[in-house]
Amino acid sequence: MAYEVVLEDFQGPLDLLLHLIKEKEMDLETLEVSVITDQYLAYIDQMDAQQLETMSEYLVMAAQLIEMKSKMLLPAQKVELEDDYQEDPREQLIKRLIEYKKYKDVLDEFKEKYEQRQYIHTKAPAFMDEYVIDTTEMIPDNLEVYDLIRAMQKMFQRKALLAPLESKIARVEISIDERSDQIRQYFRIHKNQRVKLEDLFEEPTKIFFVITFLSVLVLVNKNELVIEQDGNFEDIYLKERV
Amino acid sequence: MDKNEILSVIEGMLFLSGDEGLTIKQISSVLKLSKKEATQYVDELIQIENDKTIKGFELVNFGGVYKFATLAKHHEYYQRMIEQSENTLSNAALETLAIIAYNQPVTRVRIEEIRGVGCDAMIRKLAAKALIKEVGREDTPGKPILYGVTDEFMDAFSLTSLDELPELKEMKEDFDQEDIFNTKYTEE
Amino acid sequence: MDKNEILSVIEGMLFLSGDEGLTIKQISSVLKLSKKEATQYVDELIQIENDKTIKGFELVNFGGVYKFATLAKHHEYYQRMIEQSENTLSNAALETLAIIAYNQPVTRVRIEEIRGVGCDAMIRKLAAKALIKEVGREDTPGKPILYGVTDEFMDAFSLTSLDELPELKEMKEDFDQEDIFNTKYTEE
Repeated sequence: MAYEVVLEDFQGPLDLLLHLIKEKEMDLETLEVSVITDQYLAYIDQMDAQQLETMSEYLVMAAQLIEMKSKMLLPAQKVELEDDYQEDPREQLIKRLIEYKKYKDVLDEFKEKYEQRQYIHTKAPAFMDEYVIDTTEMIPDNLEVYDLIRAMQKMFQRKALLAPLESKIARVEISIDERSDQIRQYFRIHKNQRVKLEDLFEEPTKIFFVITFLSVLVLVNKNELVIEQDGNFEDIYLKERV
Repeated sequence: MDKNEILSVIEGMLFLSGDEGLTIKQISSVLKLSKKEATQYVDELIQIENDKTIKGFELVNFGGVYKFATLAKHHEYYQRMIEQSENTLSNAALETLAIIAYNQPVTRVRIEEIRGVGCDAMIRKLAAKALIKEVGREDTPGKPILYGVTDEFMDAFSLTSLDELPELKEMKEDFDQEDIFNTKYTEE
Repeated sequence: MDKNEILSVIEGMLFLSGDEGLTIKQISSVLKLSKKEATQYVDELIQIENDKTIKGFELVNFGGVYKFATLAKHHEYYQRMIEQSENTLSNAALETLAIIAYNQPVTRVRIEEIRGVGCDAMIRKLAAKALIKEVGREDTPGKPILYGVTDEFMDAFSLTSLDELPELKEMKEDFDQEDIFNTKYTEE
């Protein structure tokens, strides 16, 4: 159980250490290695042995802590002597924790900026391939792989943007027979009414336009519908032949 | 929501829909308005956009599809904008290149399917730059041309192998917790 | 061409360019203006777009790239028309990104040092998401790759410049000095 907790809650051994220090209400700078080490090991203990492979970083830190703890048990004199020449491992760890905490502290603000951005949207660039007249053989010399990746990411975003609209604009292949039936149904609802031709073209896809137009011609041809126009360039109306 | 807010949201929706545009039906369904109300708002918006002092684009109605479109009189600048980008590759060009690199050998139709737009001019342009080339014909009716990337492409992007491109899976995946666990600690 | 025309053309250009956006350099070269003039016009346009009564979108600047974007307050309506590809960044991803943003150019080893965990998979993933990229090689044995954040990063975090990143609280690292020990690790 605890293993899951550790992995989900912590981003690594430093994160876990910061958590323990906070939990013990310890000063980061006067870190009591022995206390923290015991706590840390208690956490590690609860981890699932099968997952230990993925826990290597936690184990390395555990080893360092144990080493530190044991060193601190040595006579103080010796520690002092070493101090003159090399950094106390404890201070080194504290330094790392302080540095790590610096980033940890801004993370919420960082995350908020990211989340805020999710609420504003941009549109895909206008389709301007038609303007492309350039046929030079020059290849730009400032290209990087990043450019390709970025273009792909933009495309994925664009696809996400268009997907719902596209699905609303039913892409189903509709036959003239089916569309004719829909139009008959439409006139059953609008009995004895004159209906503007354009009202039938409710889905703005080319295929839908074509199928609808052909269906109207078929229905007129079968004498089911009549086309009316009050004058040149006036609206075109359809109505059922009675 | 007051009228100005409704008009603002409609403006934003039309903006987002870009080249695709929106029908009255779509607008009314998002804003939960009747078609009649939606039509009135859109008509008013057309008027407002039309009366702007600074007008880079206007609201047009093509066969029941409303969309913003730039003005014909500014055409030369937009033309120039595209031309200016010739010493870099446009996003559309890069996108097409990436699709070819990931899917080669690939037909134009397949590329268009993925991009969702026609690519005829773009493919000619990329071929002229020798970034892509014909690598064969597909064994299907019509024997469509298959395209692939060239050595010049590899050179231009400093690639020694296409394996250096990130996996498509990685590009699409979300950073969900689950995945992080599987990848974070599995180091070399 | 009078000022309103120039502003109109800039508006149209920005509209066409969509999420790719435009830099001052691109705008100035299309309109044959100096960069300074172009900046003034763009600033003025930002003001004008900002003051509109009907405002479905506004002009933003992410990392020096200008683009139109809708307003956060209308988000719920747009959500109904676009598929919300719930973009979430895991804490691990955020942490890695933050370290790169504050330290760039930076090697993987340095990032791992700070985080205390391996970051190979995470770095590949962030690169595949176009949020970071290779920006060079460090001049040390092994010539390790240096990473930096991208335009996409600036956009993803709505940053005009890296100066807008939250300030890191500097703690003195000299432990021989007494006063260091006063700072307590407490929850904010």
